Amino acid sequence: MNTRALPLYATIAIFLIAYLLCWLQFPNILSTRVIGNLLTDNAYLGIVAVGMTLVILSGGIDLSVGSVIAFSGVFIAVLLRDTGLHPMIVFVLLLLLTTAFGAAMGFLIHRLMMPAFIVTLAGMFLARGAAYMLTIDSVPINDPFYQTLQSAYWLMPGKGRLTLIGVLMLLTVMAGMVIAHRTRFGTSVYAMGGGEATARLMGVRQGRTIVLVYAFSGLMAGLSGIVFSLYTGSGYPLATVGTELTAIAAVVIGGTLLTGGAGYMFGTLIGVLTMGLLQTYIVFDGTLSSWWTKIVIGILLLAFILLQKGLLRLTRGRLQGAAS
Amino acid sequence: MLLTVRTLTKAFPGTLALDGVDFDLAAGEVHALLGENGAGKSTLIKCLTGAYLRDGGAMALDGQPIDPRSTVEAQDLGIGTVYQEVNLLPNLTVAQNLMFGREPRRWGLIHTAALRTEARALLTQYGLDIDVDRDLGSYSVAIQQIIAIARAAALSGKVLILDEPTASLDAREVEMVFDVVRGLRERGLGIAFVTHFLDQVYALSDRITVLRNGRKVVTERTADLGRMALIEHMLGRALESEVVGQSAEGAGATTQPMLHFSGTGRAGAIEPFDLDVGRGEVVGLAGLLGSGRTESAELMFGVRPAQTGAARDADGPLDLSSPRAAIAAGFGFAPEDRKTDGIVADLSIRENIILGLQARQGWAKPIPRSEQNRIADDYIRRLDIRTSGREKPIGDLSGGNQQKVVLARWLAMNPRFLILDEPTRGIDVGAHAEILRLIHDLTDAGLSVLIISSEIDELVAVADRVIVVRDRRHVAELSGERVTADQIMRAIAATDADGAAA
Amino acid sequence: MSLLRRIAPQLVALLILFALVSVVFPGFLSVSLNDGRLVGPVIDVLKRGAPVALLSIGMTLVIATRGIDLSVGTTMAICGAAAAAVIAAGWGLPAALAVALAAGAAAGLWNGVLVAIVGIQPFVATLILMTMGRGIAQLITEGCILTFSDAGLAFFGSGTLLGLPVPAWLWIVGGLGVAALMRRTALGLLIEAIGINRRASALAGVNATVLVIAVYVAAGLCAALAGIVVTADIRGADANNAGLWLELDAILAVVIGGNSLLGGRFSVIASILGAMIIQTIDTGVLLAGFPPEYNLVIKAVLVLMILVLQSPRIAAEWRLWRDSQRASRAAAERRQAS
Amino acid sequence: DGETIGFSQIGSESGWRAAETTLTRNQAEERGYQLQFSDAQQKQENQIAAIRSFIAQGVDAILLAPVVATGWDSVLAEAKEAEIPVVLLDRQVDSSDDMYLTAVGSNLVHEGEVAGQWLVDNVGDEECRIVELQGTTGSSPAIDRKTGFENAIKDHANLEIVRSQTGDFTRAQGKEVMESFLQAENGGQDICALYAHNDDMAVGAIQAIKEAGLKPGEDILIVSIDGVPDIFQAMAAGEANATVELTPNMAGPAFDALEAYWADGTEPEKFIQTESKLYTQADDPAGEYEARKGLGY
Ligand SMILES: Nc1ncnc2c1ncn2[C@@H]1O[C@H](COP(=O)(O)OP(=O)(O)OP(=O)(O)O)[C@@H](O)[C@H]1O
Ligand SMILES: Nc1ncnc2c1ncn2[C@@H]1O[C@H](COP(=O)(O)OP(=O)(O)OP(=O)(O)O)[C@@H](O)[C@H]1O
Ligand SMILES: [Mg+2]
Ligand SMILES: [Mg+2]
Repeated sequence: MNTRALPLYATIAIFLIAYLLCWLQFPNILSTRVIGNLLTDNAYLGIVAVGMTLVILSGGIDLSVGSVIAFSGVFIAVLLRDTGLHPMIVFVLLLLLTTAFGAAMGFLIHRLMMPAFIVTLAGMFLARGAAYMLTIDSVPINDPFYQTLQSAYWLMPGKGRLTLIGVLMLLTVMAGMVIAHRTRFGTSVYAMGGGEATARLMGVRQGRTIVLVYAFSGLMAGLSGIVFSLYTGSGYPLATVGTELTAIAAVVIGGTLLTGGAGYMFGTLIGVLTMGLLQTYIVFDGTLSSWWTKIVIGILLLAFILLQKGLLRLTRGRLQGAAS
Repeated sequence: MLLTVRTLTKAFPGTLALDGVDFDLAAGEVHALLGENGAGKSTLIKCLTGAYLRDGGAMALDGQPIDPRSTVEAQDLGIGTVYQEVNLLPNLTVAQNLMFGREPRRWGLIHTAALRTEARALLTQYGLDIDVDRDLGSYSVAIQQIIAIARAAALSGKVLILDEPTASLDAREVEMVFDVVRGLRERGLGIAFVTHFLDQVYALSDRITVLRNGRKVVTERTADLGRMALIEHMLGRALESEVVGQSAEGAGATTQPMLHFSGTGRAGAIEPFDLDVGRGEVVGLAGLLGSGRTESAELMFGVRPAQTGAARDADGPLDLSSPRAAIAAGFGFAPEDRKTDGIVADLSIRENIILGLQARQGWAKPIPRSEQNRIADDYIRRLDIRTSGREKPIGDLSGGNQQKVVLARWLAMNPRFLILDEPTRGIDVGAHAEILRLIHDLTDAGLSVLIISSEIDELVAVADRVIVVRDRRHVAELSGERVTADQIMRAIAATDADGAAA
Repeated sequence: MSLLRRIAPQLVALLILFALVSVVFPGFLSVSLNDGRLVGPVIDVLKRGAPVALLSIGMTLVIATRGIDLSVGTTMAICGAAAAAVIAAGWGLPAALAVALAAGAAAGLWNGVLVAIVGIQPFVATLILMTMGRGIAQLITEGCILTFSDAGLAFFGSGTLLGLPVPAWLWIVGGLGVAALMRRTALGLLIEAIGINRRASALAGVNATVLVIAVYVAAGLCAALAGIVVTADIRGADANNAGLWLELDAILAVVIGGNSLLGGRFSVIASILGAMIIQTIDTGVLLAGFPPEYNLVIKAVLVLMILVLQSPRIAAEWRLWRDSQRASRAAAERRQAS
Repeated sequence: DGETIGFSQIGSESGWRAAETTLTRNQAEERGYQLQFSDAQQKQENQIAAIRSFIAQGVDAILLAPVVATGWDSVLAEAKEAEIPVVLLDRQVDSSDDMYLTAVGSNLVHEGEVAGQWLVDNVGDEECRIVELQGTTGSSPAIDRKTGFENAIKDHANLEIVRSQTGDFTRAQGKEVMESFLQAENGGQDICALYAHNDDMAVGAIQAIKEAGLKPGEDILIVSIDGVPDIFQAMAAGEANATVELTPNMAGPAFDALEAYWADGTEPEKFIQTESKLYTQADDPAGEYEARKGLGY
């Protein structure tokens, strides 16, 4: 067995156990309704986390995504309100814009050797500021095509809905898996995360890889912005504050190392679903005050990470014991 | 000529690393590139492959001028390289490392099955049968080194450059690498080869180029260049005495016991062993790669605390549960992987040398700056560390000089028991002799040393007693007359049955 | 002298900003003495910049060990709430300060243990407290603003000492004190060594675990001071908003101060200057009277420009170019001579 | 009786919000409902997810304090489909009004107008330079309260907003921004009145004014919105002039409407507007402070 996949297995195991525990307390939580909700409600998070995973694998970080999602929503809403463009055209424009924005950040990071944390922090201010400059109001989207997309879902048995955006999220994760694990670009990303100097000597086209990684993250943030605007049917410049941190937490829970170079795309999906499960559990419980909600989320996060660490240590020890 | 380099110049802040160097490489030759630590060998190679941008000079491959601006371009030109320090990526699998950048693809995606087979096929040429789907980092330095060579050789259509490829290999593996290099020479490749082992130079190379202080001193056919002449070219002076076969006299019997380890062991790392070390004694640990020598040292220094056994000296039991505890007990440990475990790259030479001293004194009692300068200058002089000054970041030193600084850190702490894991790896002949002489001086003053080395000659030269480690067990002990290369070799190679008899 | 060279970029950036703000708000540099206390926009910068400046002191140390502390903002809220609660309970000022500092130290200890002993990555470990901490602070205040009227505690927010606002004194004295502590003892060297290569430092006998915990505790203490300042300033503990997103400003200050996020070499003084740069931008934007929609964009653009100008690449390329020029000239001369 | 009611609250960003939560809990307890409380931490996505979870759990009714006006169509439709009545609290949404049972709240624009009107009535014909502390940029109270205030003063040329910045609804920012206003307006000499989008910012600004050596309430008139206890204390001390109350008891009317609906299917009015009552120094601020102290503000 390859020890590099252990964090992934640990993550999956803990997710399943957690789900089981929730189910014991609230049998309703296993309904297709909740499962459908889990996918739909976390679709935007899952998509943006795919981009974040790649960034983190490369040894970087992207703090701008939350703001970019908000910007995307506002951009779409304002354009649909003020111009007669078809939503699909607006989508394309938006994705071009956010991809270019990501690429520009990647360029700064590479060319000026500035830390990603700071460049994307400035990007975070910039994107939200740009959203404000478009409008400070929340803008509804009333396009008929939008309504079609929003109401596209497959009714699962048990009244659960498998929505378009939920499916889109799953597809994005699959695409992410292919890119990360099955392309030369993906291998380069892992290489960068393993050590920049070494990667360069091994022949990674460093500049290209960094720019592409952040461009990809920008693309995913844009896509996530589209999904978010489908989800809420509006654009709001104050939306998704702090989503970058949630996404990072999901990626880390999914077993990806923040230092880069190790992790799996699939783990990120589990990480996102875990965050969703956490949220659902707290709503189902319904007795926590505002402050206890925060404290409990923190405690559960910690418990999760400790469990993961413990499980890893245990299996590693086992394996080593067996080997010698 | 396959590859020609003319008046190559490269400067770093404060150093002129290459100063108008000429270098030629013919097809079908092995060309040894020699010189002291810091002479500029690695820099020359990095300029060749575009890892550094040169300041001046011209290069041509097959008569065509080339100007690689990145290592990728060099690879595309058919120049494969194994660099001195940076090897491969520990977080990728062996197969990914081997095939990086030229993975077999199907429908635009990496064809994993083919990747695996090709990688395995490559490695069998080197007699290595390992799981190529495991992370490279889970293998020993030696195996990683062979994988790096395999990768570079596969990449090199025309030129293969090896910067100290054999530094962490033992005799058997060195021979394996040489076979491959000879094979590539047959196929008409030009091979440039850096090493500090003169035996290997004579065993393998056709021509020699010597660098000194960033300038080319001589290029000569190996057959025409005697060993002593070569050393003189490298050092710019004659070596007073090359430490070869100068066995330690007056061994064992007279030393008074100082340390006593009994039943020290750890599951999965090394089986419990007993070891006595006398005052002023040099104990050598010999064994193949991965036999458990480093593990033995780590247990003794508390890097990984021992699970069983105890250590004691004349005054009673010793606490060796952590490096700090071991240091408090008067131990010192120069680890084998200087890059990750030894140097603190951005700190200056001075700071690196006094780091251990300062840590022992505690943060509240800073060593006065004048004292720091004195200590640093003293060791720079005594170990002949080649640098433009004590304030230079250690990361900018050449590999061998970094090793000397790490040694200096421990010597400055004046320990009573010093563990040296491959202390002379990557160190040039001159400094090599210097360090071995230093060990002699120190032991005369009462210091005890445990030395781990893959160079059996080196062990024979300095050790009073040699412990042979095999399969994570201490299997034999040789002392006095029996410390000879032959005996050690035999003990290492013995199977378990006759190992017990030895 | 070397200190001056180290902080020169920050000083220059600050001066340029002063000039810029003076253009949009001409009275920016005017300072007057008003019954024993200095008043003027610049004095406001010194005072308003105090929380971020204080945070950046601790953050510099944490970052020097290759860590990061995202929880300082919420730690501020906890400590402020604790101080206000103690005052409200009538235990008096010394107890309030002691409890607030103890709470900050405890928060730092929690982070430090998670990072140094449990081995959780700093970003994640402190993210946990960042999430949880605000809940803890709200638990203390029960979600409302816990007001108090104790003049002693308020002194830390709006008092004046020798003409300068007390918050300014806090960071000036704190910053110089910590900087001196780092450089007069071996702490600075040991922290840098850990940040550059923790494994090698530990093998050389540096007590890395204890030191790493210590820097997080220091960050917690700085956050406690900052929390006391903001609580004292509004005479009330606002658990919901105190210190919100200030951790990002503090990290930004450290980076503007020219410190590497990868750990190692650090300068506390430069970080503090970074904090002042950020505050000058903030105050300048307020004084200029642009519509608030533009605040973020202006800040982002200015910060980016400062960072680009300071970027190591630009400096390195210039140095490389200069050195290679020198070298080739020297080589040419030598060749001519021989 | 014993109905389960899901309550999706925005978060706990202010004392007013905490009071609303407390009152809702108290009301539910009094009436014997089981309240499923969910704190969305200022995020619409969390609110939507919470409502979906409520639906999945099969609650009997949902209370929603929406963080923003837009974007509720699909989740409200889902609730409607599941035949769960939704009552909106304190803020409106832009969905069509057959998607929810009713909305309880005040008219945010109206609040701004009441505040503006007070200033118009009290300044008379004198020249008055006003500074404004806005709420969080982009939030609907900030936008509407600004609009309402501007409506009220637009016909009075002597009233002019000279500076307007966001104070993020917080006391600390209110103080900091007010300090810069004072600096920019000749040490505050040129400012005649302050309009703050909430009381917290006003309380912060009052401190700034005092520290600048001016008398809040006299040198600078202060009018704000919400009616939290601390502003009544300031009014009692003569440091604030007027506030427009926004009652945190939204749940009471909401539960009344729900009970009527459950009893005989009575459709309530689509908007149950709470009173936006103006309080001035003449309205026994000390007494009002005492009355509000224990409500969890
Ligand atoms: N990145 C760098 N920055 C500054 N100086 C450097 C750098 N790399 C090398 N040098 C300097 O250039 C000189 C040549 O170093 P180089 O690594 O080429 O030596 P070498 O011959 O490979 O030595 P060794 O045998 O020890 O590996 C040394 O003085 C070294 O200090
Ligand atoms: N042939 C091998 N196959 C797989 N793993 C190996 C092999 N050789 C060594 N290793 C691994 O590499 C690690 C290094 O072993 P260790 O440090 O004990 O070697 P050593 O005797 O000190 O040799 P050296 O220091 O010369 O590398 C061990 O964890 C071991 O499991
Ligand atoms: Mg070298
Ligand atoms: Mg070893």
